[in-house]
Amino acid sequence: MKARAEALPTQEMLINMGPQHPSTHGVLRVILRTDGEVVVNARPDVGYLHRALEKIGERVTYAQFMPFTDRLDYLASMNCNAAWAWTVEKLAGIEVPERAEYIRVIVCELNRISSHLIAFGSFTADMGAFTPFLYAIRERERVNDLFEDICGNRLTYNYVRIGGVSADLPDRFLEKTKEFLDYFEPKIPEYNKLISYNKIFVHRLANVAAISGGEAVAYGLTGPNLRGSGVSFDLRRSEPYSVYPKLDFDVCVGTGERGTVGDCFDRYMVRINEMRESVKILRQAIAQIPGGPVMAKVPRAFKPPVGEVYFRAENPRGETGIYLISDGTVNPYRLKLRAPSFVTMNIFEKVTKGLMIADIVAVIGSFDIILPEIDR
Amino acid sequence: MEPKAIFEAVKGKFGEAVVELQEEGFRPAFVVVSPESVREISLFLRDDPAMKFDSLMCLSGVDYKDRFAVAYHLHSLEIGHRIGVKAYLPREAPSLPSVDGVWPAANFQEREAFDLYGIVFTGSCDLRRILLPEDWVGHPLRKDYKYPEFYHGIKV
Amino acid sequence: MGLKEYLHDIWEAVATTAKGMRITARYGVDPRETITLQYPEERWEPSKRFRGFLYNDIKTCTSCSMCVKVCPVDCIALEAVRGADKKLVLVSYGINIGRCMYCGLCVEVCPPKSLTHTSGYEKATVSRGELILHFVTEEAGEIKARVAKQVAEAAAKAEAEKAAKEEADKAAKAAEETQPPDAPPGKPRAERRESPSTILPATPVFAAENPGAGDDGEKKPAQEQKGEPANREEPPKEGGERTE
Amino acid sequence: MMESLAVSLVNAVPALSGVPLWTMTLLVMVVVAAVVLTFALLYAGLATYVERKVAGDIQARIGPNRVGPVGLLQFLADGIKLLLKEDIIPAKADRFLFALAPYLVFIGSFAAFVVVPFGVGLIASDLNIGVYYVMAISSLVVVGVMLAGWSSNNKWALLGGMRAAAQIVSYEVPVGMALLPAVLIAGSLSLQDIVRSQGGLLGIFGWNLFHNPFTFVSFFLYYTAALAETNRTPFDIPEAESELVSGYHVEYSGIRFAFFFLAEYGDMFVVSALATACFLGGWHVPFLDAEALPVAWGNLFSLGVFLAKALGLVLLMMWIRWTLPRLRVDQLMRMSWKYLVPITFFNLLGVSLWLLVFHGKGIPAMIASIFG
Repeated sequence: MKARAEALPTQEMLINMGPQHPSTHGVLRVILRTDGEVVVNARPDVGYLHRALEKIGERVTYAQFMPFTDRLDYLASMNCNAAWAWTVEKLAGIEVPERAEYIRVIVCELNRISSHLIAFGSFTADMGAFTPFLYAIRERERVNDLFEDICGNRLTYNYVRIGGVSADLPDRFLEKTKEFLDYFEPKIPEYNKLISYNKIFVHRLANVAAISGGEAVAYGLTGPNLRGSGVSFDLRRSEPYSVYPKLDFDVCVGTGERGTVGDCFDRYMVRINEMRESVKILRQAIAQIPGGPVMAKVPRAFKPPVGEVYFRAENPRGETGIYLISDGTVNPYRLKLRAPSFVTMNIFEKVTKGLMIADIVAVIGSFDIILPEIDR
Repeated sequence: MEPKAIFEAVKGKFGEAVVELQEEGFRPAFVVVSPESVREISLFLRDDPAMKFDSLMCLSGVDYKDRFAVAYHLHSLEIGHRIGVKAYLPREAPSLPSVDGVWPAANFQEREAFDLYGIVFTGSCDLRRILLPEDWVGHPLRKDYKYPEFYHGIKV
Repeated sequence: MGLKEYLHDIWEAVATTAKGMRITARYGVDPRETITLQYPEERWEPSKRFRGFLYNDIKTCTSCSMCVKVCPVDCIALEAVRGADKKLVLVSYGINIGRCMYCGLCVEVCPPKSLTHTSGYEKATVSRGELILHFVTEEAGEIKARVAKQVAEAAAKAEAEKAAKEEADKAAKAAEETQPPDAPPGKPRAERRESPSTILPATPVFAAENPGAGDDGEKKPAQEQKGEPANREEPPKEGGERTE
Repeated sequence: MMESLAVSLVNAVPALSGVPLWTMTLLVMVVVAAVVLTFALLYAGLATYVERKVAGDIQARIGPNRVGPVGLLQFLADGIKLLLKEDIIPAKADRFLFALAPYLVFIGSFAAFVVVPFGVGLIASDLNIGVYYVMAISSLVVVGVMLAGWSSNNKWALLGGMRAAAQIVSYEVPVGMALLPAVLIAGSLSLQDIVRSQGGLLGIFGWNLFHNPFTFVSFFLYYTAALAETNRTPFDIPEAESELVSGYHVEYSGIRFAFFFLAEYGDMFVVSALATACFLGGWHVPFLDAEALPVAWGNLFSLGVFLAKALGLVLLMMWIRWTLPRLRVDQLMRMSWKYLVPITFFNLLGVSLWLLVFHGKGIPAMIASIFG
């Protein structure tokens, strides 16, 4: 036996997964060391999309940085826009009209739906089922239509302004949103029927890369990834900002319904359920939205007071934190973007040990990372 | 727990290592500590039953022109309070102990601070450049950074 | 693993597959579910606020260069000279739509609302130079020459007027006691206040960075160039070379 | 058979009587081969079109509709494009094997068309070991796939090739065992005999599918296992574009890639044709005996029936592909060895016992005998 093992020595294979790979959600590069199909080590190599957003931030004005936040997480531009606005408002102590806050919440939740749709769609495409992806895109297209009505663009919205929003809601916007919600809500059970509880799909995800709650917190996972591990923590609830305290919704957590708590399936299901919660929030916000102005008085040459502020908002991918230092000039002095996907990649190497190559794809998909946010 | 109380508690435990409390204009407030004691204070903040800062939200390097700083934003899921910890470093050879053993989440962000500011985190499990290429010269987020003209013969 | 579980597994696999296939079949046979637009023939109606290519109505543009200042990516180049009536005369106005990110900040900030988003979104070019939209059709040199001429004329006129006025003043002084001086009728106010020394030569007042140079990488701090009455030379147009 | 065809040709056209018989036989062989190949290529081309159309319909899109009427000529455009493309061989690839692999795959897939019983008399060669021949020759595909994976000198391709080898070797077993019930019932390995054994007055109940509960299950088992053998979703792990980029043919382009592509569709048809012949009564259709019709009409009619059934199964494959996600490689193996192999074996045993106990009579036949 020994002689045979020497005659046929095995060796580990080093594979570059990415930066050009269909399932790395962009230009992520994973350096895989595999023993056949089994992954010995998967080390993520990020930075291929580094655009120095933080450096740019130091050289443009506060208002000018708004379009750049669109490019932070392009699938959830509204959320990033709003996070930036909230940060600066917190720093400068600007009081925002209530209508503007409601509009922000409405667009943020719509964007959360569209972002989760992409997460759902691309994840199923990674798992080999391409059809749900196109269904998800179809629904997202309607959200894009709404956003086009409201701000004129379909991807990089640049709608929120420091002190409010750039324009009031267009005619019939709320009715159209309601129509979309009525159309969209029955689609979620359909997705579940089509793919979520499909035997193959469940088998691919259940018990894969399970992360315990404590581990998730220690590694700084946030958003759906943290809640997938069974930790009920949602910034909209735990550290409420904007008008979220007035809105009633449930925090979705992973329950381990098909495997262990915190596995890929739980993370996936949290997103599916969160779309439902967003629909709930939207319905309430539409019912509650008051009239009034949508923009506070903000001087054109806006100079916030000297100070440091850290604000975090619950974005579709987790906690987008902005650490902003102002030196009293028109430009931010230092701007640190704490991107959820970036921090999430930290745990990647740890959870992928011993999985198979196909599971790597599942893990990347279940974390719902987005590369412009990782690399900034 | 209020920042003041946290500051008092940390001050009581570590004495000289805790420099000051930055409260006015800082949200959240910062407990300024000496860089050498960052790891011990972090462990205390994580493990003390009254603190329980189990989550490191954000770790950032800052260039204050005359000196560097590393800012830690901590949050406790259990208790629900927040605090900032800041350590000022000299501009020459900035270095301080790594906290990735305390909060594993720190690793990537420490690498980022190392990459963009050149702050060395001693005892880190894996301190390499992260966003920039391995052979990049300089640390771009420093205020005195000079843009290179060429990178491997390619005009930047 | 018991037999029951084993059979249940098989049953579940078959049942969930059948469920999924029923849904795909429904979409497959229902023609109403098709959502594709046959693009060149069918188009969707861009909404009213659609942020398409920028358009500057140069008739109403006041050359205030607010758009240049606010643009985060410096894609707008504006050149204006001080005209005879002290108003700025637009010499050239270019927008590099290859660089523009359609954020709409410039449109929001435009005081006379001359800069607008059109609903245009279709453009394909073979060279980068064609991506720069020019809104002033006249040659920059011609405008400059014309304006310089006007300015010179105005200056000469003003000089003549001044001389005339001085003479008139002299005459007025002589007749001061009898009659208070009146403003000369029919003269525009601007000209009245004008003094020859304040007339600027016909040089560019605002010359933003050439938007064609796409690969100068770093972004210049916005306020450095703001309102700088720079006499900057026009940098060579990189993108434009290939068009010729 | 070719010889008899040649003889009848000589008899029909006296002018040819001077030509030696072997020349005629060879000529007939070449013509028949050309006809089968033309059919196979035409089918494969149209199948790619149908696949895309089906995908479009299912995904709420339209699919190709610009080239020719309703996009029917799309496959020609694609084919021309692939032909005109640069033939790239990676610098460090094993050039000979790299060039050889697509042909092996293509041959393996299309040689199986020879024994497909298209109609009453429409079979290129009615081999007496037809079923075994199909299984043997379609296994040639795996050699090509492995060679493609190995010779590309690409790790993704190598993984794809390895997966393909493991998969096809595993799934040969259930495929073979799932087909055997039909062979047992007919008592012959010739596909034409198997089809003939399913005729009679019982209509669709004469088909092996309804012969007894075991054959009913057998059909689905065969179909599932065969799906895996053709590397179709949900068993397409050798190419798995979201994991292995494109698997074994990642380095192929142009016409070589087209060969892989055509072979896949050829495989799909062979598998469906085999299922049709063994379980769905081949070219039989209720209440109309094609063999009783005049030769020309009978052949045409049976060809239509057979194609309708087989292409229906191909369509089902496409439908499945656009619905299901993909299994992981270990789950795929587990499925074969833990589920398919034991169940097919059990089935085979059941069918054998059934035949022994009921003297070869199926349930419909027994019911029919009760009612006289």
